[in-house]
Amino acid sequence: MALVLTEEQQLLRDTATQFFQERVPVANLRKLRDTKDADGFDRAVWKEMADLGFAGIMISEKYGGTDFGPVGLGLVLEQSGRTLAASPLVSTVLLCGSAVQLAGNATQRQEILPAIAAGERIMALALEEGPHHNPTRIATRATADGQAFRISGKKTFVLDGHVAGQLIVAARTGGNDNDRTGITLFLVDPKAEGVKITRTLMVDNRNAADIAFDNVAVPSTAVLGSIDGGIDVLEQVLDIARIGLSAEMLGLVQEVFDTTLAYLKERKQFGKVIGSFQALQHRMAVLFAEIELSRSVVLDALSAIEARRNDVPLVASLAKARLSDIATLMTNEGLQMHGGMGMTDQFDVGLFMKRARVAAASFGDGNFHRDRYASLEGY
Amino acid sequence: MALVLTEEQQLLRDTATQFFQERVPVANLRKLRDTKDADGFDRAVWKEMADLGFAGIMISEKYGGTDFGPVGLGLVLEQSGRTLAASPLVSTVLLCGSAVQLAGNATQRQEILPAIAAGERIMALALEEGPHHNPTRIATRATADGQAFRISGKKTFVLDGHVAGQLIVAARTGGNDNDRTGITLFLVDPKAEGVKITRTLMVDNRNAADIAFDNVAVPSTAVLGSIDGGIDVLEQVLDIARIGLSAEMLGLVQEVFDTTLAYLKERKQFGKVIGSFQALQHRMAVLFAEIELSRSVVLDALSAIEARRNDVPLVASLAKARLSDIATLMTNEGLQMHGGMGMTDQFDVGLFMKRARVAAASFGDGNFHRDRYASLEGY
Amino acid sequence: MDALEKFRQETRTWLEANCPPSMRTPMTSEDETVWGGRNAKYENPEAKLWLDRMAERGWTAPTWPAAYGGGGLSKDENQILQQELRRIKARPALSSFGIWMLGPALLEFANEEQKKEHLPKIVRGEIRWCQGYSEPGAGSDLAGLQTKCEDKGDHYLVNGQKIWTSYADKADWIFCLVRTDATKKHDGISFLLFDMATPGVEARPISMISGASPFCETFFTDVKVPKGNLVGELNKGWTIAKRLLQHEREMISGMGLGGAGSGAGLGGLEQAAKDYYGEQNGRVASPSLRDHITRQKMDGKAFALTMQRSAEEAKAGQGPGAASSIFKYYGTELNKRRFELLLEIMGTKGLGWEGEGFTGDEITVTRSWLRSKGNSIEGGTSEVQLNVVSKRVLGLPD
Amino acid sequence: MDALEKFRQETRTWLEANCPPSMRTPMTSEDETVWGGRNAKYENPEAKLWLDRMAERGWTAPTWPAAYGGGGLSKDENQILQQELRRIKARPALSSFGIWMLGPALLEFANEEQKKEHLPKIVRGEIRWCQGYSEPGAGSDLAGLQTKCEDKGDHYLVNGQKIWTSYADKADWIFCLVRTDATKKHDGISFLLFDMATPGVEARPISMISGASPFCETFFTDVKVPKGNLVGELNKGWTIAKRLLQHEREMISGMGLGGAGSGAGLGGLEQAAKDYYGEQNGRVASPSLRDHITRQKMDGKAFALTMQRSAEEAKAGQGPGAASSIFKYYGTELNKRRFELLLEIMGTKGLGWEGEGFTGDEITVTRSWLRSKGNSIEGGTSEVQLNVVSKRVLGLPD
Repeated sequence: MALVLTEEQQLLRDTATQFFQERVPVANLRKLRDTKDADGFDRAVWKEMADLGFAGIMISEKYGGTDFGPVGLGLVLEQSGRTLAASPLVSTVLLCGSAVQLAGNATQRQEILPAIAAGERIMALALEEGPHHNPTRIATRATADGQAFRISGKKTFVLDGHVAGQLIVAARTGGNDNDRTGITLFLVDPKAEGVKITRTLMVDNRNAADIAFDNVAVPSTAVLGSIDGGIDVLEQVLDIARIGLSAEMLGLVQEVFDTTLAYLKERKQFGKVIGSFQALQHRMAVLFAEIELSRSVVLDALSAIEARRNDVPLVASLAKARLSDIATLMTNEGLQMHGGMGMTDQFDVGLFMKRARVAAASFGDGNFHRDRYASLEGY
Repeated sequence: MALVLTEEQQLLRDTATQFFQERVPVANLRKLRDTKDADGFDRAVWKEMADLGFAGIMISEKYGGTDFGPVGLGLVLEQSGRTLAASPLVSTVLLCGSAVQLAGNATQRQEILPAIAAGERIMALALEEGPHHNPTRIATRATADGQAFRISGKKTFVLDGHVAGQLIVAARTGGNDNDRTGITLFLVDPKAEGVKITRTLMVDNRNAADIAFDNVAVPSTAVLGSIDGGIDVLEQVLDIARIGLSAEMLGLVQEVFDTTLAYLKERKQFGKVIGSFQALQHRMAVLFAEIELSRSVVLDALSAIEARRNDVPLVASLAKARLSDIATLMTNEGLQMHGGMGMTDQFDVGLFMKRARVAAASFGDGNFHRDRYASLEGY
Repeated sequence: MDALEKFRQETRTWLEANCPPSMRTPMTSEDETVWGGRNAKYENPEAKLWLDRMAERGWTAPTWPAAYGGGGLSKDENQILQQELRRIKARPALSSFGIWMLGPALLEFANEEQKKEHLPKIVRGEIRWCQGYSEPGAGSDLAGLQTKCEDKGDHYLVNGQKIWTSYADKADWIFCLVRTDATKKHDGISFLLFDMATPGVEARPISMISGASPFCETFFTDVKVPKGNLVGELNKGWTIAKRLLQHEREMISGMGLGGAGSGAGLGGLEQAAKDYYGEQNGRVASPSLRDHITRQKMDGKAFALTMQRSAEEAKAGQGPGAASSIFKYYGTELNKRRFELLLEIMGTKGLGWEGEGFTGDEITVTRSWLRSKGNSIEGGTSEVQLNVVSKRVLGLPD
Repeated sequence: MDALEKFRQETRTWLEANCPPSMRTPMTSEDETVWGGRNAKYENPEAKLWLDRMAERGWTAPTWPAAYGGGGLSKDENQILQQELRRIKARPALSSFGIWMLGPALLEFANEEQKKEHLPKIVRGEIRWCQGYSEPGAGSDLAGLQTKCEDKGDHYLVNGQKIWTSYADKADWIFCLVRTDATKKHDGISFLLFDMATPGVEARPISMISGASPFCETFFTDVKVPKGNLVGELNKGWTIAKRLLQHEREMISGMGLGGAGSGAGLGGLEQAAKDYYGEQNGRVASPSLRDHITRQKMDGKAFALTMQRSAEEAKAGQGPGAASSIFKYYGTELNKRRFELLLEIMGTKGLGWEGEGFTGDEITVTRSWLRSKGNSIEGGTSEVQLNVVSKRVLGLPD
């Protein structure tokens, strides 16, 4: 196990820290929001991230990636969490890039991975069909039509769905609505006939879309991985996304903690700085402890992917459950300790609270992952 | 609804307060424990309680009771909780007395109720068969044998089982182990052939027993209520016991709170009384709030029995869940705030913690009653 | 009794005749609230009619003395009036900080001239008031306020800044705490009234995490105020402030009981959970969520019973009781928890900001979730409340 | 490497030849622990044999210098010795506060004469030590201790009272914090050693909520102590105390990871839940309990990973890191929570005190549950730990 960073990783972290602090501060997100930006993220920034190697961080050098590995990606995500940087990292790199690497054939890899690494291809995974994460609750059907398939169904909460140049759609080629088998992944062109994409405006100002598929024709070459065997790919991809989001939330939590601590040392009431009040001190000390534990869990989960350990599902659920809960706790405590000013849009803490809540709900919240953890452990 | 005491009830509370403080202080429990008292409670004190009308408090005057009603009984139980007074109130008055009043025929009432009111009859309900409260999980069988029945099975956690002059046994005359129907209540002589009683020494020094029934013969006149219909009586009786125990725990919680508050005002560390530390102040203020809410819930539940409201099961579960949880919380907080001295047997707080835990586990803990509450409310 | 019954009959008859039909329907938006004031606009003329008719009888402030335009009703009569209004589902004729907050303070602390001047206009909804208390540097420590009020002989000169002044951008007058003695803390505060149209007054709406808000920052630059606008004695304004704060706190406590935006549109916690999570054998499909819902419902019920007990104790002459000291703290924390739980239940449907993909009820819950975070800050933070309980109720030392 | 491998071979051979068979079986009761001392009794003569053989090589204190009777092993060699001991499941030859606590302090702070006098006897288990720190009036505020030590020219005179002196009734000597300057606080404390057989020393066992305990109250009445028994400088004892406390805290933190009496006898939380609650489709029958168990297991795992991370950081030369400041707090709170959960799982079977109706494992859990309440008090309360984190780590002011 490796819970300490190598020198190379420390360098990467420093690069990422500097990049996000200087190039993508929280002000960037405000600007995207206030200008009602059509993309919902800054394409120039994304290009810079690709140039720094962040987009290809989990892609092998053969396909134009930097192959820094999951721990490296985690460090980048953590720093992006500190400034609420909006980018297609989750949709394109964590989810779709991983799916193509894991399940794509040589042609698909060659066509897609270099484009992702170069920051030229945005992709989105169309998976969810209800308000709660559930990778097997798939009613969207792909019906064989000669050598092709016809897809019909409705997807929701598709991250970056309205800006994606290519979709991966999880559809049912067999079985019933909650079966593990019978799910197949398809590469779908969002401009294909019958695809209707509606951007939704989320509380965290990130991109998500509802997508309806009405008898959309896709060729058999669009199948990603094996027919009916999509769940195995999905679960690996989702675990990567869960761990990646946990790393992002770790950065978010640390930032809110640091900001709150600074505020407690500065804000005066009753003639003293409020950080001198013991009740607040103890709450901060407990949060400090929880964050230290969270850091260990995220590092362990990232290194579990890297080492291809067989307990990845377990530590993914551990990380996602813990970070979802701590992100909710920390942003609530942070806002309360900022007092009335924390309620204003002028302060950043509310933005962090909103992002925390969306990240917590993405790909399984605490309830989902505690239940999954117990099932994986056999009780 | 009546959440304020009448003058008569206030008088009763004052009488009870004085009685327990003077006649049954915590020192009494210590004496029973240290002398390894064979009864586990003080018969002389029980006689005095009967003389004050406490034993017959829910029994109508016709049968020698005082008929003060459930709120009155709750006040007595609350005060008994403040001094950890050991008595057969729960076994004999709450459980068995209520069962006989609800289900007994004229002969049974005449034979039993005056004896209870006079403090001359100790009774025990043999119900539980596993480590967790579950009134329908009954494997003990009563097989018809001509006009009589033969009872076989094992009961556990029978409060006052080893001192009872008469048992009420819940046995199955029909149905399967977890069925609601098919349960019948029997009046059984503990000296009957085939009854084997083993006293267990609980952490709270109260009485409980394991009782084995080996083909015990009981006449048909021993049936209490209707054959196969015992669950309806049991549930009413259990709700009374749950609410009564909640009242006892309310007294226990209030006592630990008061004692802890006094200690915080007296104990000095770092040159100041520890009650001046804000972190402890806030914890005490939160506990104060929880106790105020608990008082309202207990009063409401008691008056629900008194007014024969149809939401008794709901408020019983509300009271038992809340008081079980708060009693655990308050005794833990109280002990921690007493520091090392709280760990010594010399201080009382440990005794309160032990009693809190047993009362919490009796007739359903927080888990049981939250589950029941949700089911009663239909979700 | 007979007199009261007669009053009920008369009231019922009058309401039947005078409450316009559209005023007996539920409001479809907060914008329909009638706040009165110089610049009031009435999309629906019946709203104006209803206000004027009620104001004429003094029933916008039913228990105030008739001498100041109030209804002069007894407590019992007012109870009947409110029952009858509810019976026909009448909308409030007037919502007003003048009625809720300022009026009672004026009745207790103002001189005769001030009462005659201000109260009737409040009753008639002619003047809309706002409240100037908090300042950027004086939140929990309200008495640390610094807005300077100097005696310039024939007038006062006010300089400073207020924050959280609800609807300051729409109000006609403000009641305001100002510092008249910088050498003292609590004993250097005075209670002042002035016209928001006075030169030097500027109000800017505050954008909140939940979106647009009625709150403003309000700036005073060399604002001249007539000396007759001081209520009560100079430097004794804190007494009035405390009374008003107590009142505000009670209003906020009620939140623990649910109400506007509390997810009512979703049919309550358990129905929402069944809808958004699904059910199995009639149970909420997520067992841990089902447990959390039960904890929330149980605590909510316990809190409601405690407010009821407190009211019954007060009625029985046992005073407000120590329990009331925890209402603000517990009610607001409970309300915040309920919204957290609602969001947990709604999943991604509880995370929309606006536009397509979400129902109006869903967006309302999300915005209310964000707004609820302020409950434990405004009107005295939870921390201040716990301090008060530990010091005043439990007698723990500094 | 070769040298170490050779050491491993020799050690293995020696252990094979010298560790008696009965010393390779698990202890059946705490009473079998070998504490040594003047009055040590050995029910099993092989225990004495094992102690003597290990002591002869200095392997009861493997890393202490051979000059003081220690094993003189390097860190790597000691690691190998411990591995080999575990391999054959050897019982500890000697349990001793002298080895765990006092010895390291003497090695760092004592003079040569004191080391020569005391260390070899500790290694051989000849003298059993106890620790006199806390006093009834000085718990969290340990530096407030009042046990008076007066300089009487040729000796010190000690008067006062200690509490929580583990095994004081069985120990031969005590290492003790005493007040040598009443005008100062931390700078008026000295570190003193003396024989418990000295006239004026009395130890009384303390009865605990969990039953009998090794803890004592210890009284000193005009106890004469030779002046050579002072360790380090006069009034500089606090430095030594802090070092020892740090060590104690680390030992207690480990509790968060489970261990003795942690319910291991019941097969862990989830197995216990299946046994005491039953299961449905392979799941713990109570869904809310299942959720609580998962929270506990997750937090336990997160804590273990954090201790591991801290160790790896230390190894990588990054110092102990801020994370270590939370170990005592988090570990003990976690341990308390686990026992609360175990009791919840066991229902009435977790509530026995002694006698029939309960298994030995059940009684052990119940007693350990009660004992665990002390974890967050002894060695610095949770409150003190949180103070330390907020002040020293977070830099929050007084």
